[in-house]
Amino acid sequence: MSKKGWASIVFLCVIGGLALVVPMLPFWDPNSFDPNLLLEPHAPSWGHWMGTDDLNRDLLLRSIYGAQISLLVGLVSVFISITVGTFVGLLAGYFGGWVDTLSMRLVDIMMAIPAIFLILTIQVMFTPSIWNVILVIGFTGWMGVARLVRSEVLSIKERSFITAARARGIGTLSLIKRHILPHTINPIIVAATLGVGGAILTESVLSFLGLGVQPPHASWGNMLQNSLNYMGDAPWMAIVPGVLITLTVVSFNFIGDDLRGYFQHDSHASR
Amino acid sequence: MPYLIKRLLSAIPLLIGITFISFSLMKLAPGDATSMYRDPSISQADIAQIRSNLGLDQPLVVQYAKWLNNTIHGNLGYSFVTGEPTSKAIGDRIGATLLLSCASFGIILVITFFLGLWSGYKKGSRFDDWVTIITFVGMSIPTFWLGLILILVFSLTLNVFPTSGYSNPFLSEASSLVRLGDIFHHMTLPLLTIVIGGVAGLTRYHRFGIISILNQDYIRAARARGISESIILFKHAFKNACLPIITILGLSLPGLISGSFVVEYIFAWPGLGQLGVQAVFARDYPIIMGTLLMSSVLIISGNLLADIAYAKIDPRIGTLS
Amino acid sequence: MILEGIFNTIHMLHVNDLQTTFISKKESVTAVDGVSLRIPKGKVVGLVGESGSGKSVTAYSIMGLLPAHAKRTGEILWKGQDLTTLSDKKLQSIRGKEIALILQNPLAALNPVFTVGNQLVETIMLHHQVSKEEATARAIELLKRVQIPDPEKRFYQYPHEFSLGMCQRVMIALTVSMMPELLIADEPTASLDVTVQAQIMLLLKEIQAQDNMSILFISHDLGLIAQNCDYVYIMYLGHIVEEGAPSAIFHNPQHPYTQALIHAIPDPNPDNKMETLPIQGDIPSPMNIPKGCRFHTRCPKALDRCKTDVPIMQKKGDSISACWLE
Amino acid sequence: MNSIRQRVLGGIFLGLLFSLSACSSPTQTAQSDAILKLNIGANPSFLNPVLMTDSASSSVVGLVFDGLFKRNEDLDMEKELVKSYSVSKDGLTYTFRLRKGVKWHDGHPFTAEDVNYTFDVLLDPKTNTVRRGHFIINGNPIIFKVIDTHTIQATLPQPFAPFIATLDMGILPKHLLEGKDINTADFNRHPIGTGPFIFKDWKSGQFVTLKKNPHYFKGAPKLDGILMKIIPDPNTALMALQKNELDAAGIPAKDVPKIEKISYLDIYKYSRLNYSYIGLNVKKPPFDNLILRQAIDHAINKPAIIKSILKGYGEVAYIPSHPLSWAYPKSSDLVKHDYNPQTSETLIQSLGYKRHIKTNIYEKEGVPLSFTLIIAQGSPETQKMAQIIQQYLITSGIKMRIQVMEWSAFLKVIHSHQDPKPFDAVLLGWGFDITDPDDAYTSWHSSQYPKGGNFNGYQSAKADRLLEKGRVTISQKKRKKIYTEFFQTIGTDTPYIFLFHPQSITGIHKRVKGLSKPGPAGILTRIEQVYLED
Repeated sequence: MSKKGWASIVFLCVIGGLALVVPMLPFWDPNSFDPNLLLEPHAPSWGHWMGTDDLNRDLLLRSIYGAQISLLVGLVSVFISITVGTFVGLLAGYFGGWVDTLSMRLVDIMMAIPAIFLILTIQVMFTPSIWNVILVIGFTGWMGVARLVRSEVLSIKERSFITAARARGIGTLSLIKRHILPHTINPIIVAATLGVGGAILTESVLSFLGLGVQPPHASWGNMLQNSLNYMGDAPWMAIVPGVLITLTVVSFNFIGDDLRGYFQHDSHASR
Repeated sequence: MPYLIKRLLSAIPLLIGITFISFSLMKLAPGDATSMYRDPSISQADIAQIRSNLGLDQPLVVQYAKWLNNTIHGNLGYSFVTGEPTSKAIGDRIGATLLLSCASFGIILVITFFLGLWSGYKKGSRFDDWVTIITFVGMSIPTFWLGLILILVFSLTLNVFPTSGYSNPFLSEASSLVRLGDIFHHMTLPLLTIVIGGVAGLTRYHRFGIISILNQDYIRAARARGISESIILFKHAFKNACLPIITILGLSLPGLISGSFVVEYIFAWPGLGQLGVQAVFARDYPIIMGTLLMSSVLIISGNLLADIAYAKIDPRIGTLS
Repeated sequence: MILEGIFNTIHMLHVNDLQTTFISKKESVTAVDGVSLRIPKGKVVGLVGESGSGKSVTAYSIMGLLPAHAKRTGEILWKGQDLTTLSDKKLQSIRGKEIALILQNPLAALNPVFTVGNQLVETIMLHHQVSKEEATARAIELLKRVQIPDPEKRFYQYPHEFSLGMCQRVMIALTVSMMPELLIADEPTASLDVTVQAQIMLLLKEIQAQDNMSILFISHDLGLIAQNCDYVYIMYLGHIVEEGAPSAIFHNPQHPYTQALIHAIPDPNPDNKMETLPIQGDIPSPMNIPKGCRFHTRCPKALDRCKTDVPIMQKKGDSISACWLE
Repeated sequence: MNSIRQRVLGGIFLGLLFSLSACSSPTQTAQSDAILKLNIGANPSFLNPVLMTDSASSSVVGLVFDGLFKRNEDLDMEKELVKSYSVSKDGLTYTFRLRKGVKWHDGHPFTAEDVNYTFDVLLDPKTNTVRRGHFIINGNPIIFKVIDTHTIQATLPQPFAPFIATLDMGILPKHLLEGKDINTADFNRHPIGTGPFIFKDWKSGQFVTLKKNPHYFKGAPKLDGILMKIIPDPNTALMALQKNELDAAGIPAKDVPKIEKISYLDIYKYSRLNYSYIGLNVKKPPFDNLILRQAIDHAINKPAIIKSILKGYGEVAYIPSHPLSWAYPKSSDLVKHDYNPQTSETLIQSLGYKRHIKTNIYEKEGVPLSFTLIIAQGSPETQKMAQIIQQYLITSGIKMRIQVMEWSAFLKVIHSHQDPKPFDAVLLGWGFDITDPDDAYTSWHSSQYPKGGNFNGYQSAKADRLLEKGRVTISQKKRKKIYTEFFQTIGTDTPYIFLFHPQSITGIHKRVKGLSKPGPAGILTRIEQVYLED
């Protein structure tokens, strides 16, 4: 792991740790404010290190709660994509024939529909909520994984240890579980790490369109959307979540990149 | 030729699949074009009459079959919102989208080419480290945020580029050169927004390609023959490095087409993406379907072009004839 | 010295105490550690060892084709000039023109996206001041010379349309086109069928004789070396452990490693029941080099001393070897 | 001319963004022609007064077409294509004498046939119009009849006081449209009218250009042309105003101090004909309870919301009408539920609710006092307002969840045909189109529930009686009395929590002269008198 990789891990641990711990503490509510005061954004100060938003709410606190949601959306939706993609890819690669043709046609179709139309249309069908955002991002992002897993399975299937395992009379299910799946895990881990960054970005686009996580709950995406009206007057409202999104996504990308390098190196050495 | 024909034929079920799935999804979403006019003063009878005029009261399969039949006969229908023929609405917009995407495409390719080549060649150098960090940051910045910041800096603060739009309508009488210059002036910021993200992603791939190619035996063999570094880089490595780039370009085409819509929205760029997204919100089915069909066709033909280019560069892929 | 005695000729190449280390952030690996080689003019010198012993790294070190993170010390004297001190540009002018390289996998060594003719013409035009037409004519001539049938048609084909053996012929044609004085052949036949192997070796010898080239022939196949070389170096884990004329090495090997290598050659004659001692274990990782004699971990006759002291090269029998055994 | 869509969306907040559509403004003079540069905020749909449903189209249509009448800056109906008219004693027959010498932009003369054709098209079921309902009273259409080339007669099935107020719709040229399918005609993109400006060009998604009509019957406009840009993003539009790319733009309240500092811009603030409110579903617990509705009304500090959201540019609303309307009651006649958390809690406690020790939320029989407020996606201001209301209610021990929905999904819920409808409360803005108090009929009459504009299920025999009486009474004085009583009924029953009437704030370049008196119709109602000063 490179220096960038370690820095990324440290950064994500800090963000993730804060996002995990702070909401459990009973001291603050990131959504509450006094409605009788004049509501407008305040610049960073001793009281509010990162300033406040247009409803006098502390941006630092909201950023931490936003991190919780952004990370949740990123991780869970990628988990869904990976699960679905791996499942489809395994089936297609292992069984081949019409299963393969059918599922790869589906992948082609899903990939040829511009993602944003797909997401928009699905998203407007349901009431916007965190879980719907996660589901939508998850179920529109599995196609790449399916292709990846399929091609890995195809190449593993040709290797002699699979033939040897078959010759020993090992059943299909345990063959997939014990012999094929473990060998696809490295590229899946890489795809997942890179996917988290992508999912966080997609969430921010959805929020930008007002279809993401809904107020009063904070996500970096909707904080950013909220800031658009104050770009000129309260730039901190845009800078804080914008920088956080960028740093988090960069971190996931750095780690993914390092992992890819690591696994590639690993596989070269073992071959 | 048979290969081409086969590829073209295989696009047909793909298109039918795409349109049917999208059509069904669209119909599952609540509301239709008439929900935009629900206002207490509008009578229910008027709404019902319009729904029946537009054929919205028929079953999904019937509506799809009708749409498909009309489309095969070259009639993409009329917009529910503007009554304009869909083909015309798309025709009005596609130029702007193609201009923006082709220009950004070209610029991305050129920058990526040099950046990726050099950072791959100088792998591990300070230059490479910086390129790596910058490309990662570029990939990770939310597009709309970047666009807004560019407007803030270049348009509002420095006042060098217009905030939005496609052209200055006062120049409609001016010479075509002036008008072209004006369009490019308007295009700079949206272009920059797309290019920053695009270059970042593609440079990574290009760099990877260059690194793995420079490790190949044929590069070592060429060096052993005393061939100069520049020929190695620009002839031997380059042509091979094109292959993964073409694949990536083919694969990222859908993203480029749909991805530019955020940019179109922020900069009020009158393109297909803007049209399509407005249509989704307005439930303007003929326009949604037209836009989807158009972008699917673009994507499929883009992939086809990528395959052809690939086969052209890589002699190992079966010849097309 | 004994070498002069055997060849009585000038050394084209004199490698002296070459050490090549790959440096990375985590660890450094010394793949070649104090190798000295001499290659006389017009002779074929063999370099033998298991894979991982550092043969190819030696070749790349001589050519100056090591990756950026590798460090090389020692002398590589080419006709009296130290290659390690030359600029990249100077080195480039020596590569190909004076020292050429043939690699193990000929298909991988040809750029897949250019025609064979293109790569030949490129090389010819680089080393000789000729027009494109002239270069094309010469290229076809060369293809003919390396016995590629139908060279006019083959000229326009891509590497993937050639068989492996044909590809190696193309590589030889490329080498011949540059008329080098030294050819480093890194396992040139390892990936070929046995019959093709023989043809290629024959071709190489023919070319070598015609052009009076020197060849550094690298192989793991001691038999092949013995048949084709004038002098042999045995390499183990970055060290030269024994050197000498093929007859000496073959009939009276001194180093236990050489003996093991020879015993590992299968004998087709079932009556010839020589005791075969398979080499025990695997070659140790270059990241974890044993102390003392590097071979002691696998040596059946190892002494206590072998575990601590590094043996030096000394004449024993008809060859020079590095071993504490008497 | 407010469009229908604007009235709904209209709500205040989206309206803010598009408010410019109704007005126009001038720009810097780089060109010798006097061209006014405005933003219409969205791509128009139909440039056809019968078919259009959006504010962008109506901004264009209003300049290209003339109606029989026109609403002026005081909201009165002024004669436009009509020279004079008379009404029969029974209030059923209207005879309109039209202006002579009016010409279409293509030079063809304007006649009563055009008027007749326009209403024929409107009443034709094949026409996809949402305005047909205005001309059908209790299922019977109004019948138009040409008397001579410049006289037309309308016969109503029953007396209908707001009739004249619907006649500001633009008139279509029969000679260009007859025999064509009006829904798809090319005319909708190349309109030809009788108005002060001639349609020139429409670049989809970019701009619409108009040039002056030198033969306009009220005299040629002083401007040479109007450029209507399409900039959907209000922030971008504001930047364009500051860069002189626009002559006028709507200004979000928070940006007023910033714009006020710009020396070459003037700021106009004027009332808009709408109000913001929380609509409570009175058919369903908890809001089937009047006391609880009143308690909520007392819990919300409306002046503070006006200060936060509108930066003070608005006034508190009490009833579904506007202070500028002739029908608006005297202040002393209004039922007001002022901000008083104490009263609110007393009312809630009187219903048997107790605060939960831990959550501090009122509950009765273990059921906490909570509900969901649905809001439409797309307006940051609406979301902000919902969050402020949430804070007020939580202090009063009421838990309110916010549910943002995409527009169509939102409308599907509030226009669902089930009874009761599947929502607790909505946050909306309502606009008025016809400036007649009768527009309350569709929102409040019990016949309009569940199918119709009465989406929250308010049904009161008293209100029904007053509404029915109001629309057949012709005398304005008598009507005012009827509607005052009606508004008091609404105020007491509290089916809505009325919040405020917002103001439009428009920034306009100082060189734009000839502005009309600022009012709900904007500041460019006398567009033919607007000119640019060098």
